[in-house]
Amino acid sequence: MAPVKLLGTQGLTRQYGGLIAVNDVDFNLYEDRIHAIIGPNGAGKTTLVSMICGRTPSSSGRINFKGKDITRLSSAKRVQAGIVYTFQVTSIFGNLSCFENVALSAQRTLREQPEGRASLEKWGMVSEIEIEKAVSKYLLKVGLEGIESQIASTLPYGHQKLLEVAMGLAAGPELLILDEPTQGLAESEIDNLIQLIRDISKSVNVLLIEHNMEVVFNLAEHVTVMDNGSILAEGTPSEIENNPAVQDSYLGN
Amino acid sequence: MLKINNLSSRYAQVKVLNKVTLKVKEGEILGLLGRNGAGKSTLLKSIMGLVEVVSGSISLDENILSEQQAHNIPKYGIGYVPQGRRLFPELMVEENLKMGLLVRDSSTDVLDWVLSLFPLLKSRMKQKSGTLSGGEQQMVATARALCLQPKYLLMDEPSEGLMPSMTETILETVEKLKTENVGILLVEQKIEGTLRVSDRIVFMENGSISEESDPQKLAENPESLMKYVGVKARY
Amino acid sequence: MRKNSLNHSLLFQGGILMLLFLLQFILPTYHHSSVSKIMLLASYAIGYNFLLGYTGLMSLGHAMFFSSGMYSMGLGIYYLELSPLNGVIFSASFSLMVSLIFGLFALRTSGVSFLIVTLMFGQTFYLSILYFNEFTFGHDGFSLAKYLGSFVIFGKEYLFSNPDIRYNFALLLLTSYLLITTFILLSPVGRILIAIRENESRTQLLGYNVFYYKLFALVLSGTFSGVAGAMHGLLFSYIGTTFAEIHHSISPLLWTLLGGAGTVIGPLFGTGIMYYLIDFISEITKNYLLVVGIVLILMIIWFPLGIMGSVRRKWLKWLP
Amino acid sequence: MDHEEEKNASDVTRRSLLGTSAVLAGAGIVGSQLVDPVAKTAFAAGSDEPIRIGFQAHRTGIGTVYGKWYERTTNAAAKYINSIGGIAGRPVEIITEDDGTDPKRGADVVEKLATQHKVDFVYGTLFSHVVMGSAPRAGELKIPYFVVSEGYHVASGKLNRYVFQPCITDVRSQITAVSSWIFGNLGKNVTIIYPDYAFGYDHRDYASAAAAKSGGKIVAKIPIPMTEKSFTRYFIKIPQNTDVIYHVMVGPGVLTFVREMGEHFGSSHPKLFGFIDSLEGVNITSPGLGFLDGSYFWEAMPRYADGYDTIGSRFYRNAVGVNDSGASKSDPKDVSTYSHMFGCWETLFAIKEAVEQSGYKSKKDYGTLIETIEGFSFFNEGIAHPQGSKFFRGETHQGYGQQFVSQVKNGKLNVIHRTSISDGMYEPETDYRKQSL
Amino acid sequence: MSTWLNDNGPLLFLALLDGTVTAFVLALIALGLSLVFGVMRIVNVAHGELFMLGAVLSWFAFDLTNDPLWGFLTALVLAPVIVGSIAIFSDRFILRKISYHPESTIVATIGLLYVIQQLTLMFFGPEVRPVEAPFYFRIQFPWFGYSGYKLLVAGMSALCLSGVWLLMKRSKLGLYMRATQQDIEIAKTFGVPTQKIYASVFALGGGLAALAGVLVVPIRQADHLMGLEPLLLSFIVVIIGGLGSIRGTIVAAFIIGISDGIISVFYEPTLAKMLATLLVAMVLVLKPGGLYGEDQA
Repeated sequence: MAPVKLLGTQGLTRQYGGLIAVNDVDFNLYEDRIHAIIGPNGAGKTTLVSMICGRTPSSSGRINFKGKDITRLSSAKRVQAGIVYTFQVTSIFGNLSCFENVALSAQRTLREQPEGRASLEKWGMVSEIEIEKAVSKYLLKVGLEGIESQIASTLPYGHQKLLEVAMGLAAGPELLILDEPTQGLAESEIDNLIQLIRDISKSVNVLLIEHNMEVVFNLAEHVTVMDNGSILAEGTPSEIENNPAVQDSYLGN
Repeated sequence: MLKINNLSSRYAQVKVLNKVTLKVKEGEILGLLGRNGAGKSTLLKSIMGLVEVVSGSISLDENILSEQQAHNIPKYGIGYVPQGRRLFPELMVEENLKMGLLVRDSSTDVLDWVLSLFPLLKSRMKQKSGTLSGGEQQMVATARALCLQPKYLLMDEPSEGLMPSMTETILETVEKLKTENVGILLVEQKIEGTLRVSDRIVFMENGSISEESDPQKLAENPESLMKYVGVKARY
Repeated sequence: MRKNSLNHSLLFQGGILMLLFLLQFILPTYHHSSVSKIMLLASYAIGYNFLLGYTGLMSLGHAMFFSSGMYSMGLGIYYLELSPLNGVIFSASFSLMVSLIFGLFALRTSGVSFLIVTLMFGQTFYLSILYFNEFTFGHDGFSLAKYLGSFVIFGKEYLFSNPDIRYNFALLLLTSYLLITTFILLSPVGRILIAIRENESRTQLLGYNVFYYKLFALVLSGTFSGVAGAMHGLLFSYIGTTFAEIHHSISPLLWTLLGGAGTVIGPLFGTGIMYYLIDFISEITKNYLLVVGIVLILMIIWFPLGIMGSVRRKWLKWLP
Repeated sequence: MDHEEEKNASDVTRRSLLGTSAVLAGAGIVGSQLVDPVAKTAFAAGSDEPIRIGFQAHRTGIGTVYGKWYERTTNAAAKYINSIGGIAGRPVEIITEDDGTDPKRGADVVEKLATQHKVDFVYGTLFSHVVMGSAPRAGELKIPYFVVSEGYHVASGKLNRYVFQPCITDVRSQITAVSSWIFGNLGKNVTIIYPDYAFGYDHRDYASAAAAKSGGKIVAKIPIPMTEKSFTRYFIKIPQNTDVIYHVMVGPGVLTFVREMGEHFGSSHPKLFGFIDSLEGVNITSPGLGFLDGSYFWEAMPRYADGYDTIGSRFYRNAVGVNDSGASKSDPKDVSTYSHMFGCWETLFAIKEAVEQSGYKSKKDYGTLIETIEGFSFFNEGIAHPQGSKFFRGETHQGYGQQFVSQVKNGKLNVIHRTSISDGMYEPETDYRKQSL
Repeated sequence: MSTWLNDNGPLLFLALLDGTVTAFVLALIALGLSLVFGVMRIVNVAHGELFMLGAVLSWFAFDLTNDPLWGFLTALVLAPVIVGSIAIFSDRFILRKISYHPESTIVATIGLLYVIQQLTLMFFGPEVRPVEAPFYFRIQFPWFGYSGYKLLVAGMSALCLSGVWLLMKRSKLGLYMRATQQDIEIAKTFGVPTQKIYASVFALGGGLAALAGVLVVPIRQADHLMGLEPLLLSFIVVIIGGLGSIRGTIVAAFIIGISDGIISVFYEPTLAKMLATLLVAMVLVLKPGGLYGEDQA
């Protein structure tokens, strides 16, 4: 069966003053495989996915998701459509408890799913009990059970990243974009995260932006390499590993 | 000699450096490698006085920099090329360079020398620096730091987001500076170039120095690179 | 866990409200009346805080909402011969409409621009009261006393100017505002509002259309302020431009920041302290504003989060 | 003119004549007590509980200049009243609270004075919006509230039975009195420049009414917002055929107003008639006021001593500490608000008369006291009423006195005309006596 | 058209003339606020009081010397210095203590506003004080006369504006201020004593407000309550003009000055103020970042 295209961009460009961060990029992503974007710092990876999830407006070009043009949709609408982004540097609500962080994300999904409505259905509201259940579920999934009442900013860095992933999952994604999830994690934490991502990818499409080659080659089924705002190469991990152009860009010539 | 002794520092409440000890001699190029978030940039910022030092010290020859206010540190001859270039975007190129010249009241000869290193900038002097291309911005950032006639230059990912040819220009400049006896602390992602120009390599992980090596040894024995940076070098 | 917070805060607020209820039996006449007024003004500040404290939007135009409620009630009673109850309902719908229209424009801006736009709209409203002075009685304002009849509760006849009526109506208003805000804030909607205050763009990226929530907060805040204004007019029977001036917009800002922005109960403390501070000091010296100024500066240096904000940080973590 | 009005008008004439003669005789209810002031300094034994009078003062806000002089006058009057035996043998105690020239605070102050300081009466405020804000509270608290505001709010029936303005003529009456003089003596085509708020509207409306009566014409009405700092752009709207500019500018802008008017017109300009409110507290010789030389002003009480030299006015001027040119004796640069502040002095004496005649002892006698005042019909010129005799209307709670027209010459105001009380009379529009107590 | 011009020509001319003078004065008052706002990113609510202090000090100088010219010259030197020192003091002991936090700064400067206003009332009294202009002459146009000093004020204001522009563009201090505004952290790494720069900006802002007060007082008089209106107007000018942009400040001052002049000549003044206020609000609604500011997304 031919892979189903989930997301595509045509001629996507972003310019800041004299800088062209992303230059005329055609990027395609297919369902049911972990896709990774790699490239050196400043290659335009984050700018590209920022445009995909609507954080950054594009200077020109178009974006399609599930066959619909989403170029003009607000970032909120894109999240509702299923594109969920987790941040490179943690962007949790630091002053709120972990419960609140995940609940914020979960309650919207529950509202849209009939089983979450329970008793308060006629108010279009979600019962707090349903939210609590969902929060526990997602925290358990990322291995952070029992930290509900802790203030998020007081968590260790690695746990903040996991909390961010939990928030992403709770938002009910069809496409989960993980921007450098392993950044700043210790070796042992990275191993757990790889397991987690693999687990997530069973039910959700994952787009991974990563520096750590080990992680990428370990997880990704398809890799896109970016450099200088453009796509340098695409292919399976082994194709990429043996591509001399990639080697050049990544290691200097 | 730029000495960092047992330095711990923090951002807000989070500790980011843990007992770092490091020395850089005049005219020496020290390459600092490690994953994103390992603490390389924080180390440079700590030297510049931008991050709160909890314990330990930073000294230059007999002067203890860690006791100084941030704005006095460059006056000892420390130039900083920050990550992401961070020019003053609304200022003209000329004015950005002037910011460097003013630190130690450098003469116009210095400007001439700097412009001889980056001749392209001569035609850009009156342009607002925010409108330059990435490569040109990196030249300005480097030139701006050189204008204060640094004894030591701290460079944070100067090749980030640049085309290979531009990266090459930067590395050439670094090598030229070495001949002028400037000590350089270089944080880089592009491993090969770093190995090529550095006299010594230091790896960082989780806010600490984890290993010191020299480029030759690394070339023969690339496991450390794999371990700390996560790439396979092509040797 | 939310239930926990809800229970705690209901207990805490219930305690304070009970205390206020009991106070009326022991307060001397003057303080009895002062506390009535403080409760009314604090209700206004609670409305203000709903916008500032929970969505982080600082307004300098709330006098517009307060006076739109007050004037619509007063002019409604005067010209349309509305009953006081209908007057309040009329004012609630009027201020709701004013804040909705205003919000659709002003919420295109944020930060300092929002501050200025609110200021400008507030001034426009103030000037329009002056301009249509033949209809609004202009700068002098007018007294409702003559047009307010008595009303009957449990077979007893009361006037709005009756001190007990004043006290208990003000207490009722305060109670309902406290309960409504507490319930909203501890509901899913409140969670989103707080999220907007903490990090607007992140909230947007959780799939919420931030604009609608901000508009909701603004309209609720405006309507609360408007009804507080209407009640002020009803209970204290004077309606005038002094309630539409910029000073009357600055006041709730100060009360809220002093009491603790983003705490439900904070504005009550802020209002009470400021009111009595001015009252006491103006007796001692005519230069009371000097003392008020110094106190403001010292308070903000020592308690940057406001009184209840600091209390929450140190002791009562569950405070909504 | 219907029968009743006719009767009223003739009444007034008779009374104002009486008043004028009283000036000469120095007689009258209060005057009689002045024969031997020292004899009554000892207060009657057993009743030394003071009469407490709450003074609502503009200590801050835009009314501060007036407030300062109102306070000085009040204290001087209280001191003098105490020196002659107080009120009904009881000493007077003045309790002052600042209303910030703000209606909100004003209402609170009335309440504080009544319930916290437990005063017998509240009195003193000037700015009309403060009166509007405060009066309802006085009505609710059922405490007599004596205002010294010259607003038309008391006589118009907007307030309540507890509010009195016995000793300062309201603005409607002032305008009515002087307008006919303007149309008769200065010219028929008048342009009126007035502040764009309540006080100004009274001028606009009643001057128009007076114009209609005296065959004059208001050729333009130019309102100016209170906050305006520059006036140049308004002068260009003055029509060419204007004979007289009638101006009322209350507020800080007045000197600028006058100077810019001078700049606009140069040497040839219409005649000027102004209300002294603009120049209250301001030295006539201030820089930029030269343009006013030769122009006319309404004064309620002549600032310069030679304009109205009676025993009463001389005594009053001395007691408050004002020199012959209307400035503070201790600081000649500090010019008083002479056309308004006499109201404080006189009102305290009106309270004294009311208390003494009604036999007021405590708050339970408020009813009798109010009915007694409503029965008053005039106050005699003398030390108690240095501005002149007043006709008092019980139904409107408002007093009416004579007005002065002065001309500026050589940096001084010279009285050239004095109106009689009847010039300023109008039909009463309300009867507070019908309200319950 | 031509008859309309015949009838309204003088009105239009006056509106433009008066509007221009207003605009220059407004630009000068707003300039200090704009600098503080731009470089330090804080709102100084006490800015109007610093303007008022300038005017009041000018009256003191006039009263003391009893000579318009000498008083004016004395005030021209002393007022900015005194007010600048007050600003430095406030920066050191208030603003630095609250780390220039935007909301706290608003409360603290409201406190400062009360303190300055009340101290002025205590020492200066409630009276409105006139100050004689140092030079006085009247210009006669065919239809009306106009104050020469007003035109002089416009001229001096233009001079001050160019002075500040030169300071910002040509001097080391100006360069440091602009650098601090754009990236305070990197400015530190180039030896800019940012703490001192903040103090100087605050002092310069206060000094300019005081200078405006001295220049304006002969056409407006001095009293302790005169600070509020210019504060509100400067606010508007600064926001409309865009953060910290001198050019924006001047353009916005002209928009407001001229539109106020024209609207209030042709409409009823209170209506005019209403329309002008609404106009300004709508400009911001349509262009939230101001005319020359960074657009907020």
